[in-house]
Amino acid sequence: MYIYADNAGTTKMSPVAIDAMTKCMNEVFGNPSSLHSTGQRAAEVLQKAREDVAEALGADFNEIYFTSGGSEADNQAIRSAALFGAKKGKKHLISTKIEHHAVLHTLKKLEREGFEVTLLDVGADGIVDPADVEKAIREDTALITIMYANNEIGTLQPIDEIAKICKEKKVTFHTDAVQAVGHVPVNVHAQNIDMLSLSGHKFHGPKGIGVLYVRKGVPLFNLIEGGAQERGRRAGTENIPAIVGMAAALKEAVANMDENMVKIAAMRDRLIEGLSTIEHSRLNGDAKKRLPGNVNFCFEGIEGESLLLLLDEKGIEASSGSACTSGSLDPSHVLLAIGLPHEVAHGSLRLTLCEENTPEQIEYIIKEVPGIVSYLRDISPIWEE
Amino acid sequence: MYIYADNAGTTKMSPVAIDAMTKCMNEVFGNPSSLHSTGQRAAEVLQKAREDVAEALGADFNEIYFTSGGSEADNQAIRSAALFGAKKGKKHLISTKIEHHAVLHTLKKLEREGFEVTLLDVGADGIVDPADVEKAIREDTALITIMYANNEIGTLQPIDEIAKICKEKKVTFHTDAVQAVGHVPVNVHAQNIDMLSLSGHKFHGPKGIGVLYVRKGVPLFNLIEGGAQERGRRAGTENIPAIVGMAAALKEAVANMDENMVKIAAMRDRLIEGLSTIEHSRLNGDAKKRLPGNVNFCFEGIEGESLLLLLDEKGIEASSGSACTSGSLDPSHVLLAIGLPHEVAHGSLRLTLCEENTPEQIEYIIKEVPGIVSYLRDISPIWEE
Amino acid sequence: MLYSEKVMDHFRNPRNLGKMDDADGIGEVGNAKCGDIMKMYIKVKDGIIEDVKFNTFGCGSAIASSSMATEMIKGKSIDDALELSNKAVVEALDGLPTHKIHCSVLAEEAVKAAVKDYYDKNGIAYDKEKFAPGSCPTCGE
Amino acid sequence: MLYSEKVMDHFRNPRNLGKMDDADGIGEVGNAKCGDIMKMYIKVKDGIIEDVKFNTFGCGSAIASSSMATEMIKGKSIDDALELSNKAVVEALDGLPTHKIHCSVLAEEAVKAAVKDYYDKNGIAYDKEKFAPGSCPTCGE
Ligand SMILES: Cc1ncc(COP(=O)(O)O)c(C=O)c1O
Ligand SMILES: Cc1ncc(COP(=O)(O)O)c(C=O)c1O
Ligand code: FES
Ligand code: FES
Repeated sequence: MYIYADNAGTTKMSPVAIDAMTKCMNEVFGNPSSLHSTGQRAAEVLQKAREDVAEALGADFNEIYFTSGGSEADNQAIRSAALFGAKKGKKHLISTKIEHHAVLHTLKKLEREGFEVTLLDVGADGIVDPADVEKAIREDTALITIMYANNEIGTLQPIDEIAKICKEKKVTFHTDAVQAVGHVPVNVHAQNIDMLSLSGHKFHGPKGIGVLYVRKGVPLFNLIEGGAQERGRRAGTENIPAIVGMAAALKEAVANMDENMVKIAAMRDRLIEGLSTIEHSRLNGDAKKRLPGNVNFCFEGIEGESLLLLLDEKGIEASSGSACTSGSLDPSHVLLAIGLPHEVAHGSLRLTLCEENTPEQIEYIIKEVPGIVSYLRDISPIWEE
Repeated sequence: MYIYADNAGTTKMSPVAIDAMTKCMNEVFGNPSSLHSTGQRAAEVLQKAREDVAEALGADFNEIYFTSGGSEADNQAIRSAALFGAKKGKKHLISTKIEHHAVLHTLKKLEREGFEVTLLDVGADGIVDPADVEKAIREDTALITIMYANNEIGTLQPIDEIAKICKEKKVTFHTDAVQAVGHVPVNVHAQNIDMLSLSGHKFHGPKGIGVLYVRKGVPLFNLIEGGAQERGRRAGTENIPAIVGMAAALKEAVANMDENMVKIAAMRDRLIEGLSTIEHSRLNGDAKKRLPGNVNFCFEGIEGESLLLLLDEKGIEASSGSACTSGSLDPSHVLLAIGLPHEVAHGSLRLTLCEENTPEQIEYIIKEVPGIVSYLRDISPIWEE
Repeated sequence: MLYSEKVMDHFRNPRNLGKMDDADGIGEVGNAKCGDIMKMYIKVKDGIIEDVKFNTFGCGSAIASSSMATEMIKGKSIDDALELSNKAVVEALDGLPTHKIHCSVLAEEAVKAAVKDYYDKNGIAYDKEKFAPGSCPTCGE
Repeated sequence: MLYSEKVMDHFRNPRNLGKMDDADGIGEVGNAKCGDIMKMYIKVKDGIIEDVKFNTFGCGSAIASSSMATEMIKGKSIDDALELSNKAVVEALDGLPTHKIHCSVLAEEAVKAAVKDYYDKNGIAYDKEKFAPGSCPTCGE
């Protein structure tokens, strides 16, 4: 059996998205800044995609900035808010310990440039307490950036409450919603979100394309300078095929969201139930306030990579920690933040499901994992029953 | 007749590139940072593309950094060199007046941040004099960035001589080769180029993808922070389909370059000849030291946009100035830099050819342009024979 | 499309295009450096603009704006013509892109300049206020 | 693939896996915080390593490195075993990714630790230099 269960790492593009993109590559190759018909046709297609994306997010089309992905959107949002804050003497930034590296490393760099950064703790459930956010706000707080859903343990953060606090305290609020958009309902206006990042390839859209939503009136600084694309805020010839592919995938994801959420969450819960029978295992992150497709376990006494490789031999594709840090030797900062000791954090397994997965696959996973865990414990010098 | 003659704006993707990309979207969707088979398959494909691109440029594969396009590559190269220069007290940057806005606006921003920028003049032929470059170099010069070929008037800059001067004087040399790569021979090692930017969509590859080549030993600073992709220098899930599509297009362009250059240059020269018969017209940029596909004319007494719109009615798609500034009212900074008065600079026409254009199309253009020019002069209050 | 159908129609088939040898008033506005010049000719009889012609050096929307402006003042009284606002021209054209609004401003100014020239030539007194040069929202000139 | 065929083979089918009850020397290196621990057991007769076993907690290359190291010292003299370098292990495995080199260092150290334990238990004098803890090129520990 072949099971792809690493949908938080990236997703397979949906046929609808591939078709939209291929059609565009063949037929709409113009540069939307060009005056001629081919260029103007591209401009029309771009505008339509912008409107579709805006609608999916509950935004206006002129609040949508296309970027090369979630990382760029995060970088631009945070740098921008920091810079405009600094102009008014506000050099304090608030975030959490469980953010994606696109956020954490940007904050780290700003810290070296003279900003002060408060990284909030999260509870053992992997969720930040809005009261902690409120307490952390100072006169000179320029930005609060807190992710919508965590990429490793899938926990959903109390975005509505945090955004409301930010609105009251008049602090700009950004959320990295890369893992949330297309999977759980998001409405930027209704939820008082000032800035939001998303990435196309997390909901069966193309890679290399993302969105930064910026509420009207919130100033935006350029990360990439050059031509006047994206209303002068993001230079570079517009990647129309990818934008169109992303818009198609997002539309599809939002249309099927209710149905998918129920279906995927049911598989998730069965998987959690099944893996919980393994001794000395624990589910990471709150069992309910998590993404419909996220399952994250730690198995004591084993190390994640060898578990992944053995699962791969069985046709089960999963991850341990987030994909982009798999080159690193450090255990996940997210698992450490929820209080796991280093040695346990090394033994994590993330299975992230989508609507393409089936209950049969879930049963297969539940059947295969225990044997592999027990083999690895057997050969481990630190494991004693 | 339908003629696309705006290949410097963007190109139509080649079937080879579309196929490579579509195949990849369908079959290689993994995240190359993932350990499982799907991820590792993506990592292999990525490595292969990296090697192909490196070979096309005469570079090593680990000198290739994939970016979201030419603008990002320019931004990163220049910011990076400026930043590392500043660490050693070097805060002087040299460039020319005819660079792309991705370069000029980045320099402008650095100027506001305390750097000193020297923008060299070019001759009436649109070419910078290497002697001027040499004279401009100071003890504290951190970077020289000079484009390989100009996007508006197509002039080829004396890159070999400039790079040699930079090497002797130990100043980092970057070239924006977005318009050159795939069209004229480029070999970064042989030509002593320290950093080079290119963009996929200028040689029949996909949009939203580009390359920053950085010679081994030249330090590189991150523009986009986050995951450890691109050896830690450019965060964001790798856009494998676009990378593969670009590599395929580049390989094809390089393989056919000799043949295409001859064919395209012949059409260019015939077009120049034909348009030169129009009175009060002038070719912009050196007639020989220019890209094989670039034709750029000024017609006195008329304004470029109305000319473009009327050409479009005849099926001829061209541009005036560069595509990304077509939203602006200012005449081209490049045409002003080669000494044209404002009113003449407004009347420019850029026709940029590729191997898909035909001699018949060239004759059609030569037949149609004079009538349109003369109509516009007729209705112009400033035109007197 | 960048431009509405109306703009393209007036661009392709400009109304009242040409010079006028026996004009009662001629107005020229804009400058070549900016890339737009409009020249408007009017023929006036009994306070009514009987005929109007224009020449324009400029972009598509400049040509369309001048064409539309001539249509809007032809056969109207001079007072009506002086009421013509750039906004009315934009509306009549079914809109213009933001960075092209200045073209409609030029058209309004060209009409005023032609009327002013007619007043001057005929020694007719007028309220200078009405001819205050409207400033271009794009370049501020 | 991240790993060579050799690495995958030793990972999938580790040689000399297991504990040894009557070991003459036991070495344990690494620490769980780092995510890698190797425990190596040796049986020595007449200066020859007659048998060797290992247990490893760690990544794929850690398991493969320990397996390969046991193969490389089994049946060899203790002096030969002490010559085993992490570089030799890497080469025997047809290479390791750069950030996984530390696993081969651990394997080298595990062998040395087991020999040292054998020497200590048997009151055999040895050159301390030879057992200087090699530092992990990755974490410096
Ligand atoms: C010379 C030059 N540099 C940079 C760019 C920017 O490339 P991109 O639009 O792919 O970011 C372009 C084209 O738009 C160009 O012609
Ligand atoms: C929470 C989160 N933020 C940001 C990113 C970065 O997105 P991208 O890889 O598209 O740049 C990711 C995924 O990699 C993510 O999961
Ligand atoms: S009148 Fe031409 S830009 Fe203002
Ligand atoms: S021993 Fe584990 S990282 Fe160095």
